[in-house]
Amino acid sequence: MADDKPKRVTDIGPPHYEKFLPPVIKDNYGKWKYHEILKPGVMVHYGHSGDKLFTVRAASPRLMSIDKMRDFADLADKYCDGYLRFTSRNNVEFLLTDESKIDPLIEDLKALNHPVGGLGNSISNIVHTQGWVHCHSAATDASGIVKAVMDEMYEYFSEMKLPAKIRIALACCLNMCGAVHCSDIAILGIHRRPPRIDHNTLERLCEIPLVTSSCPTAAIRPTTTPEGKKSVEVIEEQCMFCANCYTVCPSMPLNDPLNDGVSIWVGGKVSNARTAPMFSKLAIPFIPNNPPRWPEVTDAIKNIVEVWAANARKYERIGEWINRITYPKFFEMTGIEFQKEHIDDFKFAGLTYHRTAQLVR
Amino acid sequence: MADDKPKRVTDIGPPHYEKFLPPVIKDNYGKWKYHEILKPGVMVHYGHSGDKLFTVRAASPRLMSIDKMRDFADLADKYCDGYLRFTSRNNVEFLLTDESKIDPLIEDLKALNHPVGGLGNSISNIVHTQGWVHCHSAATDASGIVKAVMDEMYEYFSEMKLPAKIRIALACCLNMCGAVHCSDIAILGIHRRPPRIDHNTLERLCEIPLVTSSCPTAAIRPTTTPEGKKSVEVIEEQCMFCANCYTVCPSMPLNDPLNDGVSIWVGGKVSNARTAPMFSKLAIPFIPNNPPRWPEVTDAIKNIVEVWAANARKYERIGEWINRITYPKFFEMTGIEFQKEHIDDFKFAGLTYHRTAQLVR
Amino acid sequence: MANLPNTPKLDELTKGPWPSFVSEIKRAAERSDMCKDLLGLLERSYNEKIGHWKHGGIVGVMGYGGGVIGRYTDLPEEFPNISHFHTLRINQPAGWFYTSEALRTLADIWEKHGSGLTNMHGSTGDIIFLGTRTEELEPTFADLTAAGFDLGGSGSDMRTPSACCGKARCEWACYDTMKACYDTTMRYQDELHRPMFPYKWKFKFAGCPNDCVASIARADISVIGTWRDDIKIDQAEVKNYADAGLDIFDDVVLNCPGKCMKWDGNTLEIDNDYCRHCMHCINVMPKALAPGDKRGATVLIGAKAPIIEGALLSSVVIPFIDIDEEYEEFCDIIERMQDIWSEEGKNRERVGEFIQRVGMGNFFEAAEIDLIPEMVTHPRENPYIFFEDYYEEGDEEEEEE
Amino acid sequence: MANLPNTPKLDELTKGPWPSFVSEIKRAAERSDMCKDLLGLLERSYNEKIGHWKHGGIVGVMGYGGGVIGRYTDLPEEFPNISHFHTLRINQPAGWFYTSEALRTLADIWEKHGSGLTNMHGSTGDIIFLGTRTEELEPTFADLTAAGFDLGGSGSDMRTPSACCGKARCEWACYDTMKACYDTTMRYQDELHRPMFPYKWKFKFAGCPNDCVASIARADISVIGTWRDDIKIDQAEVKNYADAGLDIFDDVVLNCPGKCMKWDGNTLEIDNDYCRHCMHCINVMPKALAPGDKRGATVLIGAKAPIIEGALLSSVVIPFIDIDEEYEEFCDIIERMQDIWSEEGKNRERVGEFIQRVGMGNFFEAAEIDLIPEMVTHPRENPYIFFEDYYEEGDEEEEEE
Ligand code: SRM
Ligand code: SRM
Ligand code: SRM
Ligand code: SRM
Ligand code: SF4
Ligand code: SF4
Ligand code: SF4
Ligand code: SF4
Ligand code: SF4
Ligand code: SF4
Ligand code: SF4
Ligand code: SF4
Repeated sequence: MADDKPKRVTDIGPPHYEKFLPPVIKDNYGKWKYHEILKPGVMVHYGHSGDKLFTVRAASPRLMSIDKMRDFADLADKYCDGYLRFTSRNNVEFLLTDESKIDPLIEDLKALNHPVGGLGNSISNIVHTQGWVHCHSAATDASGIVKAVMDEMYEYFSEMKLPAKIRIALACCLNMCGAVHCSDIAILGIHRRPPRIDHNTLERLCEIPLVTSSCPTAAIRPTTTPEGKKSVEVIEEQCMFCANCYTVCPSMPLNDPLNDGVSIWVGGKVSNARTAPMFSKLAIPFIPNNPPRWPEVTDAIKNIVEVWAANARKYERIGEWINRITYPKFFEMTGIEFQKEHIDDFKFAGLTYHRTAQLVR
Repeated sequence: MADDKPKRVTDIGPPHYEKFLPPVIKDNYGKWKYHEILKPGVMVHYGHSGDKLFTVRAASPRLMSIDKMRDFADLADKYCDGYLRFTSRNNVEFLLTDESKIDPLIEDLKALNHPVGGLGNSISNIVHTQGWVHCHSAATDASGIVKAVMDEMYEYFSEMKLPAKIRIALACCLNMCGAVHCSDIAILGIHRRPPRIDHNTLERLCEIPLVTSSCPTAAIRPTTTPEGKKSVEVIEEQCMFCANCYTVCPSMPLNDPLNDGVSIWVGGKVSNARTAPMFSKLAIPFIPNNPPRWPEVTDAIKNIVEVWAANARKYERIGEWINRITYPKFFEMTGIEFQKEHIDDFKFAGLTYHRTAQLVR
Repeated sequence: MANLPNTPKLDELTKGPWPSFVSEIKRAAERSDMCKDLLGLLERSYNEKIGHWKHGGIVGVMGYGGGVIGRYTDLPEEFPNISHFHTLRINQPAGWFYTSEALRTLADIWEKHGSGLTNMHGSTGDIIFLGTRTEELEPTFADLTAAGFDLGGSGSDMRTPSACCGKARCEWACYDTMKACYDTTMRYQDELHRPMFPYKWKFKFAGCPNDCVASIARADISVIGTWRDDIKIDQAEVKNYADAGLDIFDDVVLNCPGKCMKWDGNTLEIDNDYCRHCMHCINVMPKALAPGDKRGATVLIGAKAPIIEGALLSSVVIPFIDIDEEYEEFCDIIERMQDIWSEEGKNRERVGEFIQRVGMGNFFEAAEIDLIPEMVTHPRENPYIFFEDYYEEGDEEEEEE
Repeated sequence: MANLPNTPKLDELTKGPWPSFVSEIKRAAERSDMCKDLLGLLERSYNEKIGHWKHGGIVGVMGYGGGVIGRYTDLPEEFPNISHFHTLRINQPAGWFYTSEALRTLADIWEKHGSGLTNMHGSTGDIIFLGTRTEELEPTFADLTAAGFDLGGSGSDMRTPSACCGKARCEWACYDTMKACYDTTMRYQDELHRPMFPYKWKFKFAGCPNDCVASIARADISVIGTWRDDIKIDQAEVKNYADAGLDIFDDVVLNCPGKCMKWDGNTLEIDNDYCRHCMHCINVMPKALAPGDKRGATVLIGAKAPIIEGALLSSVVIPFIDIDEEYEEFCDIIERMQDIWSEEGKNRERVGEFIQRVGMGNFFEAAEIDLIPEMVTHPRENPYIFFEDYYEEGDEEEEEE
């Protein structure tokens, strides 16, 4: 019993953040005046005090070895008195007070293969998930596609030549741990084959009522196999591959090499700037998995980004641009084929129907 | 049998419209160039030919005696070579070619108590329905409220001093024969008491399975009365008074003097001009019936119109204005109380929740 | 004849500037006992705050399943003259144009057979003859057909189509609304008079996106005129509007939903590729701007009032059709959709609700209509896609089953 | 130690300008057999196009119900070193600030107990230690707590809250996000470590409406900074931006959702009564504009990913609260909502889905939160109103029952 053991430390919570703040931040906490982006990946914040804080933002693969952690620690010691941070999109940021150290730091980062950028009107790092590296649910890999896409999009990370920010996110299954649902471009792993049922283990591993009630389309019914085992069956036409059954029951995997793949979504955003937050919308229903470089995925994304970049107005994020030009133009300009899958048929479907005569030609 | 009788004429359809078109229209059919509003209720259309067609629009109560029909016919003979028409909002329009006849016509119309107006940025006639004059379903009267409101709004019909058009519509029950759901201001008769069941007639007059399935909230269950009659019962908390059960079953009336009344809706539109068509939104959940002049209803409408008129930009219809200023401001500026009833709880409710931090102060 | 009943409440409504329906009933009541009883009944409703009509029974004229609304008071002892008080719906001439002669003919028929009260018009568009007895229905009908009029729709049939005045009196009409309305009415006489559908089936024809018959909100089939070439601009007239005080920038350019206009104080530029054909700029400057020459219509489907799944607006089926020239093709498409709904729609399920139930993609596929992005404002937001095929092991990877 | 496996497919991903996760795994594999097997397994997935992980079992550290994700490969014979490959979620310091020392401490602990692979950070915000055996969990935990770190959330508990850098490095922070995040994390240690809710319960703190932690899309409780007085304007700096080439009219005024700005070429006017606090104008001219001094936050509830009723964004509960000063009140409101959801929510029903099921009005009423128009973008469009009371005959007309 816990009581018998030597006292364990629990519920201490994370270390207090103040321990990790550099003096310039402590001094100017809540007293910053404005900032400027000096060049790709480099910005300066001016305090009301007159103090300056320089930030150098560098890419990270997110999946990092402890060796890389130590490399970063070394760089922080060398240039920033040991202070650094990570961003909400998994970039690493070095916090400097000495402007002259910026360029040497950037050189060192480049030598470590960590490009600097992602600030301002650029493509920042791709928020993503586990994929085949760690998750049982994955319909595709995560880190691999991210690497392939960012290799291709590199110039848009390390320069600031886009009309606005682009936030790309990836989730390897519909659980959407990458919360891709409000991204400028979302890459979403999807299954396309109904669960296959392991009747041998199901009764043992799963609660049948929980399984049947987990299905949003009521596609799952209890059944008894010819051998007399209690199990379930799936009405395949009613399945839309959400995998919620699999989440509650390991005996119903949907993973399938021939039918798993990737869908592409566009036009979401999170910020409240200009327009309210928006969900991403389906652009390409399905692209088969093609490791290691998923060329069809990278091409599709490059195409969307470049058509947008060539046509959008300043500060117009992808969703804002499409809302101005309308979706028919988006499909026309990108050459993406409009298919039945694009038409919503879930519960709010009716509200997506085009209920106005306002149409472009 | 039909075959035995002398041959009846059927399925001839309406008379061909050409019979009723004045020569100036036949000559310029499809060849109009532009129009101008000359003064309230009077406009001129110029043909490419150089011809001019003057229109004088006058109010009508819609519910008209044949005597009034004959009055209109006389006026048409006197001023328009016998040609006139009605509009999609039940106004009457006299079609003239002789500009000098306009003012005398207007005088005659005024003498008959038919004010001229409704063109341009004004309030036109109220589209409405039968009410207590003819319909069994009515939760309020139609013509009476229309008369009371238009008496009050008269100046906005006969002058053009509003920022944009206002279309008001009235329907006396949720069937919405006045199709009020896309009106700048809608007056909607509503019930607030669940159906009362006439167990004596129900089995005879209604099909019980049809009745139970008619209820969108599944509030109706089959039952057998203590006297052994087959009937239904209503779970009152689940009833939202739509009266669909009453439509399919006369033994379930909802009409109730204490609980019937009127709700007010705002911000709908139909045209595709500027913004896409919009549904009207609930402004005031309930005002009791107060015949003959429904003063609370007329006050409420006058208030909304005047707050809008004082604050909207040119061409900004009520819904467009509110979308700019946001609903919290609308409630604040009109002094209308926000209540639980305003919050949607039907199937698309979630989409009406305010899913952004964009808020006015 | 009895005296007019005492109606102090209603009499209040004879005052004021707006024309009074009470005065109309009173006037008709001078020669009609029905109207006297109606006044009495209505005064009673005004006192009791409740209507006094019963659910209609099925009444009508021979061979027709619609066009008459049966109505009976629940106080027949007190108001015997309106113990029956049925309504006839008479199909209006397209665009609601009349001659004085036609109006008098209608008045005469109704004087002979009914209460002498009408609605000009009902909210679907019909001429409404308000109140008569069952035995007068057939004679009224005979006189109407003799005068060239016929009944409109009611029940689960095609309803009386209606149209804006269109080419008759509007420079913006992009197709011949009145002709389309008339032709449609004539083509579907059987559907109009004999209920054969799951529920009502309404058509409205508007000549341009201003939609002066509210078709997008009120018709199962909404036909809205539009154009596909450039907006015509007379720059000199634009300048005249500006000189006359129109703030072209604030009132026009800023209101353009396509954000495709530019005004430099002298010239108005429109990037027509992004024009949404909303009409606003044209509405504001009718002398300077006009729809282009390549005119036609957008066809939309599915509007309805709220009962039972919530109100719907129509949504796009055909983005552009030159309906004046391609009327047969229009009918063909409509009929394909109508057939699927009639066969598979549930009782009292409007086509708009049917489409939502079966899914827009499935519906159009069944009607053999191409799926195009114009049909949706945006593609789906949820990832719950019903892919119809999957590969089986052993399939060629290239080949779907 | 075994050799690195042959991974031609993965090796492709060591090329190119973007930092490579494969290179990271390979580097870690130099000292970790787990990572060698991981490379082999992953190469196999790349060849077979399928993952090789099994559903996790329940593993964890003593007394905690969350913080560890159990993971086992389905090919344990071939890849025995990753037969267990569990993940630890470690609560990050607020704002993700570190010292080099802290990073090295973490690295040392993970070198000792696990694969040496991490995610900096997981998408909820935790430090992720990726891959270890069951028996290493407790020792890792002991070393972590000794170093001042603790586990984050998983399962049906409160999840690790996260915050943007806020006042630490941003001029726009309208409240102290990192403090609010830390205080919340500390206050709810029990809820964070011991699953007690119907489902997960996430908090994110963003300092202004730019929402740099995506709180409105990803947190059940989204706290977004805002202000209530006027935007501060330095007109000279505005002019400088204009002179430097910014098109203030096109790029700022036209993008204002409140349509409340005017620019005459010299002065920028803002009608602050209609400002929606969207941040756009401030974003574009940080040197000239700034949020006002009356700062605080908007609190929203209910965002989540699609499973199962569709994705949700959070919606407004409290339009404005000075959370730095009124933190207790904030917690009190949150706890009232949390209690209702925990008591009445179904298993695996996020609070956003719960609110939709029971109705927003009912939910807030139960939580004793005033109903205000800020909670909805617009009032209902359908007339299906559940009035709660009606008059009975005999009631005074003035009095509801
Ligand atoms: C560091 C970081 C916060 C953190 O605590 O980690 C951050 C920092 C800043 N954000 Fe952000 N944002 C950060 C994630 C976000 C996110 C969240 C996300 O991407 O998941 C958003 C919402 C994105 C969306 O809408 O989908 C976000 C939307 C913004 C915006 C609004 C952009 C817009 O126009 O919609 C601004 C304003 C701007 O850039 O003009 C902004 C501005 C800024 C400023 C300028 C604020 C300041 O004065 O310091 C910071 C640097 C700007 C930059 O990156 O260009 N930040 N910012 C995050 C960096 C992520 C990264 O590595 O790329
Ligand atoms: C006469 C008229 C109202 C008026 O005063 O103008 C009318 C009157 C009735 N309508 Fe209507 N509807 C009338 C236009 C409409 C419209 C407007 C339109 O057509 O543009 C609508 C809304 C649009 C739509 O179709 O959705 C309309 C939506 C309904 C509904 C709800 C239908 C739905 O799908 O939600 C019902 C209920 C029903 O069908 O059972 C209904 C039912 C009825 C009934 C037949 C009530 C009943 O169940 O017996 C009413 C007979 C009243 C009476 O005593 O005469 N009426 N009805 C309109 C027909 C006149 C004409 O033919 O010109
Ligand atoms: C006569 C009529 C058509 C008919 O065949 O009966 C008609 C006639 C004209 N309409 Fe209309 N509209 C008519 C009902 C409508 C309707 C339908 C309705 O109200 O139910 C609408 C849609 C209303 C809505 O959006 O809710 C309608 C929306 C418009 C608009 C767009 C207004 C807007 O800015 O949203 C215009 C353009 C304008 O006025 O600038 C317009 C313009 C016109 C013009 C100027 C067209 C023309 O060149 O002749 C006509 C006279 C304008 C006027 O009334 O100010 N008409 N117009 C209808 C008169 C009804 C009445 O008696 O008041
Ligand atoms: C590790 C992480 C992904 C990552 O690579 O970063 C993750 C990984 C998993 N998530 Fe997640 N989720 C992670 C952040 C998210 C987020 C994003 C967020 O929190 O901002 C979401 C979307 C936002 C939300 O909460 O709705 C998310 C939505 C889900 C869902 C769907 C929840 C829903 O209500 O729709 C599931 C399914 C479930 O709970 O059964 C899920 C389930 C899972 C499980 C536990 C799968 C399972 O059923 O066992 C994954 C374990 C993977 C593994 O092998 O380690 N994960 N998950 C993220 C947590 C790291 C961290 O603590 O920092
Ligand atoms: S998105 Fe799906 S597959 Fe990817 S980590 Fe989350 S639960 Fe696993
Ligand atoms: S994958 Fe989803 S839709 Fe298919 S059976 Fe499982 S729970 Fe049902
Ligand atoms: S709205 Fe209702 S009460 Fe009024 S006429 Fe139509 S069905 Fe009758
Ligand atoms: S009025 Fe509507 S909700 Fe109430 S019982 Fe009847 S059908 Fe059901
Ligand atoms: S809909 Fe268009 S064409 Fe028809 S009357 Fe109205 S403005 Fe003219
Ligand atoms: S018609 Fe409408 S969308 Fe087209 S240019 Fe004119 S205002 Fe813009
Ligand atoms: S959310 Fe606002 S306060 Fe926080 S970092 Fe982003 S811009 Fe700054
Ligand atoms: S913050 Fe946004 S809404 Fe407010 S003035 Fe600036 S741009 Fe307009």
